[in-house]
Amino acid sequence: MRRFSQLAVAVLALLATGIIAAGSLWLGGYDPLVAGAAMFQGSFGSGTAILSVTMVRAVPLIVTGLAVALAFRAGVWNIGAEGQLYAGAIAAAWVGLSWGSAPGWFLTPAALVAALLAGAAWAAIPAFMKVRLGIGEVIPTILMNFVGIYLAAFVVHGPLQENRGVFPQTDPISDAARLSVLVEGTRLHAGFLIALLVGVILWAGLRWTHFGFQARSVGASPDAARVSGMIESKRVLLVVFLSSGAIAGLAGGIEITGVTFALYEGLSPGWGYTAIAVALLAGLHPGWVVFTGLLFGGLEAGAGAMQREAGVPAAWVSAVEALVILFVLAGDQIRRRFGA
Amino acid sequence: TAPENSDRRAMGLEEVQLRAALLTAGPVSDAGWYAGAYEGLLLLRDSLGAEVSHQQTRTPAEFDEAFLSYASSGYDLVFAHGFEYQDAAIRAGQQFPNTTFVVSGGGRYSENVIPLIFELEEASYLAGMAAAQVSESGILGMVGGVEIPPVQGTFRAFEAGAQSINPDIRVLEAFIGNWDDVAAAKEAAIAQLRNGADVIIHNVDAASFGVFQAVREVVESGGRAWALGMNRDQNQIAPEVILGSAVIRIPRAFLEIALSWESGELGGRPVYAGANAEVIDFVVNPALAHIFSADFIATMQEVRGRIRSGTLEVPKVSFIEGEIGGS
Amino acid sequence: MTEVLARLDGITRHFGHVKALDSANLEIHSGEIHGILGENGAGKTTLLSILGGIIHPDVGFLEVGGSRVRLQSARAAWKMGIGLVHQHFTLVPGLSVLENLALGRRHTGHRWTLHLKEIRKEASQLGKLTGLTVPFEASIEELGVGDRQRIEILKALLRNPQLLVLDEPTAALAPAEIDQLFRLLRTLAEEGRAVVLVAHKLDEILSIADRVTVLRQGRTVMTAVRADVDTAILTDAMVGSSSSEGEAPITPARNALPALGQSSDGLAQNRESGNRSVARLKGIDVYSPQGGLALQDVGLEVMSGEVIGVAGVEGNGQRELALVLSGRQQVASGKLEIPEHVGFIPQDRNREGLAADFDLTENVALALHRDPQFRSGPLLRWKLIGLHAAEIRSRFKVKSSGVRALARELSGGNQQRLVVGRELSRLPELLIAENPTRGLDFTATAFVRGELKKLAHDTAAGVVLISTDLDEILEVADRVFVILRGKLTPVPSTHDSREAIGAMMLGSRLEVH
Amino acid sequence: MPEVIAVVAFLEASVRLGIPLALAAMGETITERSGVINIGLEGSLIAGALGGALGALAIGGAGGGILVGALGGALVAMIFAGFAVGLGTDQIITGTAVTLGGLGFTGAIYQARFGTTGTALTLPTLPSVPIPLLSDIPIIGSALFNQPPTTYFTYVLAPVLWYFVYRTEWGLELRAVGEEPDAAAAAGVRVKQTRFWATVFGGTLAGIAGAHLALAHAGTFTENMSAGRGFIAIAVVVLGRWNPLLVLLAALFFGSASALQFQAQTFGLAVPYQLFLAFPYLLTLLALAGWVGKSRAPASLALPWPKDS
Ligand SMILES: Nc1ncnc2c1ncn2[C@@H]1O[C@H](COP(=O)(O)OP(=O)(O)OP(=O)(O)O)[C@@H](O)[C@H]1O
Ligand SMILES: Nc1ncnc2c1ncn2[C@@H]1O[C@H](COP(=O)(O)OP(=O)(O)OP(=O)(O)O)[C@@H](O)[C@H]1O
Ligand SMILES: [Mg+2]
Ligand SMILES: [Mg+2]
Repeated sequence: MRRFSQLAVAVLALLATGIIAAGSLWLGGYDPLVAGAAMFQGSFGSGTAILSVTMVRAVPLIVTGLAVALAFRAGVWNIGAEGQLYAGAIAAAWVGLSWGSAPGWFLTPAALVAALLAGAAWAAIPAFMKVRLGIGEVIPTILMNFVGIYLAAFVVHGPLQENRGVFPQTDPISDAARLSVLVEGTRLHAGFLIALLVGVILWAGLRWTHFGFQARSVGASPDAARVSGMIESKRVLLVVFLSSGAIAGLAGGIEITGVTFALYEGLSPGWGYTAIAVALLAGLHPGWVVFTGLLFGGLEAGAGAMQREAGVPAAWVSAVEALVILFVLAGDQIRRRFGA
Repeated sequence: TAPENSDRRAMGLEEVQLRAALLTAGPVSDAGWYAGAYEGLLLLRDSLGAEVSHQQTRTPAEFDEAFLSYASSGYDLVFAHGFEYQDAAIRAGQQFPNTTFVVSGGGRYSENVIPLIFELEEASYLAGMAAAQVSESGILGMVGGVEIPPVQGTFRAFEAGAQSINPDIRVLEAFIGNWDDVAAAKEAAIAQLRNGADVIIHNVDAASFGVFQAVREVVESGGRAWALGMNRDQNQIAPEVILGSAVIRIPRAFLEIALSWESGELGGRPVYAGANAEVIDFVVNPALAHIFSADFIATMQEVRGRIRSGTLEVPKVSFIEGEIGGS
Repeated sequence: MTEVLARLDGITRHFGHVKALDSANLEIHSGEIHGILGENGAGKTTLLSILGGIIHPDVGFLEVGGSRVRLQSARAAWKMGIGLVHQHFTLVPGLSVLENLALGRRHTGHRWTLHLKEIRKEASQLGKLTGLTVPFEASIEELGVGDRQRIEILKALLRNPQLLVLDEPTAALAPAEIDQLFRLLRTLAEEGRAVVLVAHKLDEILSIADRVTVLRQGRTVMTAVRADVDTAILTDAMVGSSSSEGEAPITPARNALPALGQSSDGLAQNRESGNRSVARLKGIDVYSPQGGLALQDVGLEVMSGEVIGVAGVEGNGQRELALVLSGRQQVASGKLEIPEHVGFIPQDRNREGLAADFDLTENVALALHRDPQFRSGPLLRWKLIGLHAAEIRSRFKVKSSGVRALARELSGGNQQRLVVGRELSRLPELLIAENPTRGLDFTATAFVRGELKKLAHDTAAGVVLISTDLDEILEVADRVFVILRGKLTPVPSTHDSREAIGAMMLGSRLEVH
Repeated sequence: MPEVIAVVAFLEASVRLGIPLALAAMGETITERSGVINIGLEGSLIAGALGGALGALAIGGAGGGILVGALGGALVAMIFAGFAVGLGTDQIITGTAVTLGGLGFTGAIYQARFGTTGTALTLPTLPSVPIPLLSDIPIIGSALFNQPPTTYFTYVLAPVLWYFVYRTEWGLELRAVGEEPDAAAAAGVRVKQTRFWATVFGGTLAGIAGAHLALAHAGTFTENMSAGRGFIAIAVVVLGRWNPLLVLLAALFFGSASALQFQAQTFGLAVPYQLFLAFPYLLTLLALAGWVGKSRAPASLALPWPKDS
């Protein structure tokens, strides 16, 4: 009985979000059907939309989502993927620029490795504060995000600014440093494969390996891990924290070498934060992160199309995006209630 | 409707209409820089019957995607209203020769990628003169969003204009790191006012309201301070404290670009929109015009004339590749 | 003769595919103490939780005072005068003891202060009356299970319930406390209230209950007046005369799987020799989290093949002793020699023994993952671990839907079986067991005690049994120590009588010649 | 003399920058104490700012604006709580959506009301009310006691909330629900109601904070004018260890770190301004490292209840 009424509420919430989304568009003078169609067309409606837009947008979300999922599985509340991403982007741009004459087989991996290392280094500060000083990681990671964003702003005005010294951006990295395009004629780049690879590694690592088990144990019950498992949780937490940072840094490196080819201020619209939603919606399961990342990527792609094709202003589009997320959440609750 | 249009072209039929798109990196409700561009887009629609579209982008990663979407669906003109679009515009320009990309404040050009340079320095110079004229403390303040060439340009010209009146004038400078945090802009302005500045100019967007509010509060509490508007005619926002505005008439610039596109003259070089084209101007607030002596107004007129005729060179931050910077 | 205070009728409740209750019935009369018996997983806690408003039945109904009620929450149950003391503690860790007592309790008067003084006064009065003394200012984290249990009972009593429902309250109490609690329950009953009591010790139930209900596999198989039953009848009812549904009682039969821990370093041979020293403590000092000395100059040598019993009232340093002996805690000073792998059965299975969201396999892996036998390179050999989990499950009769069931889905006793089974099956060289039979039904208790002895005597391991249950110590241990205020004192074999040790536990000096 | 002026200016700026953070963070403190983390605080903040603007214009006074702003913040929080508490959806995802939606809807309403290209709104502002005697104290007097009424409200609220959390039955239930909702429920506490209203209360204060930003500080409304303060407020809660009094101090600390940054830029030091902008965050990081003792979040923070739903 109770369960049924809960279900009814969830269904109601689902309908309400849909109606409010359509209603507010209509009130603003925009045709909800046209808007909806544009959203679908722009995200999953065509090969180009999927390959060139949705999947490209999904890459940073998937990679940072994986970083967050890994950390959260071990009970490391890394809210700092955003800052780690910036650190990775700075490092990748730096390598791509300063070794511009190196061959591609070396340069691209070098840039990505630099991004990994920089992301780990950025995570090292809050990791150290957690493990050594016992300071909860939530605030330090958030603070490091802001510092990372401003650091990127600083380097494009200072040490890494383009040669002419005019615009706050770096010069474009050399062609050799760029990730190759996966499907000719689209914008889909090899970063998507890297994202999948990271997903598979994490999935298998968490599931099958000894270290992955220790990490999950520390996340599932720190006390049981310490007492029954005799796991050195500090070491485990440190490794997970740094790996998570490294993966988030990789996301920044991929964005530089695969999409923008130069470092700008405001590179990320908050992927590191959206990543938390991506990871949680996936139940922190690396395999599902790929799908939820694509879902959010599609949502953003569709949002752009809604502005262009249906003439809906950005503000309305954000509102609709929000309602879509709530819609998905309500749907997820319904699924669980039916499942139970 | 995109294929329709290209079909028509392919079949040699007369083109139906101009299709123009606008990309902004912030909301067009800022009553400033982006709002001006949006008004320009609407002007093309209303006066040329153009079909228009707008997208607000958030990150560099979206630039390529937006250009690709517009160009591949047959848009003729894409206005990208910010220097940050230039690299993506160059990439898109190579891929889509039939579309012309206009980058406001851009730094590089090709046949179909056109930087649109607003020579706001001219008006800023005049604003600097006005500021120095009314300042009693000999200290001026400048509040900027992000330190980019257009902002540097206006600030350097403002300083030069002020020094032309009072060589000993001091200028304070602060950046808030974004364009629309009203509270932060207000704090920056207050800090400058507290340190003796009595005229504040800004180069931010919506955040400018914070600058005006700070100045207004000084006046309300019996102090003496002034503000200057930028990018748009902001004189009416706080008519009691804004001396005048360094104005860019963006719609006019857009319209001229569209017209020269239609006549086939657009392309291959940057477009400069300066005082001569009446796109840029310094507009004294009529409500406060009495502050300036007739002599000073005449001096400003004379300087304006000398700038237009080219006999007075205003410091500039040049951002076109290959050009030698001024200042 | 007496009026019916509450009645549960035809209650069925599923958890997923598990049928925890299967048209169970229970009738509670005012003025009675009603004992409930049943094996681990029989459905006792589920039934009581329905009375307490925590769990809602799928089918069936509840009557209180003659009218049907639907208890939507614990709050509703409290309002009906039903107070439930849970098997799993329901204290809030971040709050002090006093605040826990104050929580949710509508004190007469306004809510914009905490009335802590009044509650303290009432609680200490009640404490004097019942012997349930608790440290009011302490925070819950610092307390052991005994204190927690006392607080839970006190919390319920403070609300003056008409029907007091207690789920295994005696498991964590000292014998003297149990006596006092029973006296209190009797007083309540005499006032016309009713008490429902779950316990696994038959003699406890037989000594206090007026009527007894036995649950088996979710069904009520018997309700009888005390006078009509004895141990044999109750045992039969609980276990079932024939194991009709494949639930054979635990058999001590060894399984075909190779014993764990043997393959490693040829331990098995060494163990044959017997009478070696397995662990040695000398002059050990340990600080407690609160700062004082929890262990003071403790010395102990554990020999192979013996079970050492450590008796004591909870909170006298057992916890630290166990952690030190099992290599889980740094010592402040002293010399410590222990083997590399020590089996450990911690006192709090929920917090330290198991990860609630892990399944059985993963919980078994928690103890085995360091063993090279279960590793290949960086990988864990999940198949093998899974087999072991299945083996533990069947040998220790862990009632669950399978090895992929989550620990949180197990009944309390089954969780304990899992932890005990896991640690015993490793055949450790040294095993530290803190109250290993807490929450086990009597068959399982007997089985585990037997296994502890066997571990020591057959495999020449050293076993340290730390228990608040004197009977358990006397039954299992070869040598007995008493721990009091952080000091460990051997009990001379001449004095290992129940009374003598009991006195030592409470601190009376013993004349040793 | 100029030094004194600079110090006074700095202190005033600290209070101005700290107060909106303090209001939002104190509200979030109550919310988090109940075990709910409302990442959608930014949405309540911006709704409060727009509500403040619309209210002030419609009712014709800053006071009315504050009221409407509070309602706006509460409304957004109700939507969040409806999903996260009522339905038991994940709090972080729901909060992300609510922030996005809050920024979107306020933008849409603003554009619908004031035109697509916006209007430079000039709002009636809350005047500063000097407190006799106190405001005459040298140096700190005018900074602390010549402020708009909302600031005084914040000062008073901090000890009131402290008392509420630690010394009342409601506060006890609030803490219990945030630590161990199962145990609280077993003791007869209404977990969902507690969480719901704690969240709505937090949203209300965030709404007031937003209205304060629009009416007592900026004197206008613009899209996105909350500029991430909702997130910083959440950080301030942790810095203040979920204790309303410490949270007020933490907010003022953060405010002064930001104020220092503006002062420093004005002095024209040859340091890139981006590093100045990062300064408050670095300083907070250092403060955290030097902040002896560990703080502990409510044990059930961000966990839905009941667990199996
Ligand atoms: N063969 C096995 N026997 C016992 N336990 C296993 C076995 N294989 C895996 N496990 C453990 O059980 C856990 C849960 O298994 P499960 O198959 O659900 O993995 P998962 O990580 O949830 O991935 P997926 O959902 O894709 O299956 C594993 O992560 C592992 O710790
Ligand atoms: N939340 C749950 N999810 C799944 N199964 C459950 C859950 N709670 C109880 N069960 C199952 O219901 C059955 C009855 O459990 P219950 O806790 O009532 O047993 P019990 O008689 O109290 O046992 P014990 O003596 O061990 O405490 C068990 O098989 C148990 O696994
Ligand atoms: Mg699975
Ligand atoms: Mg039970």
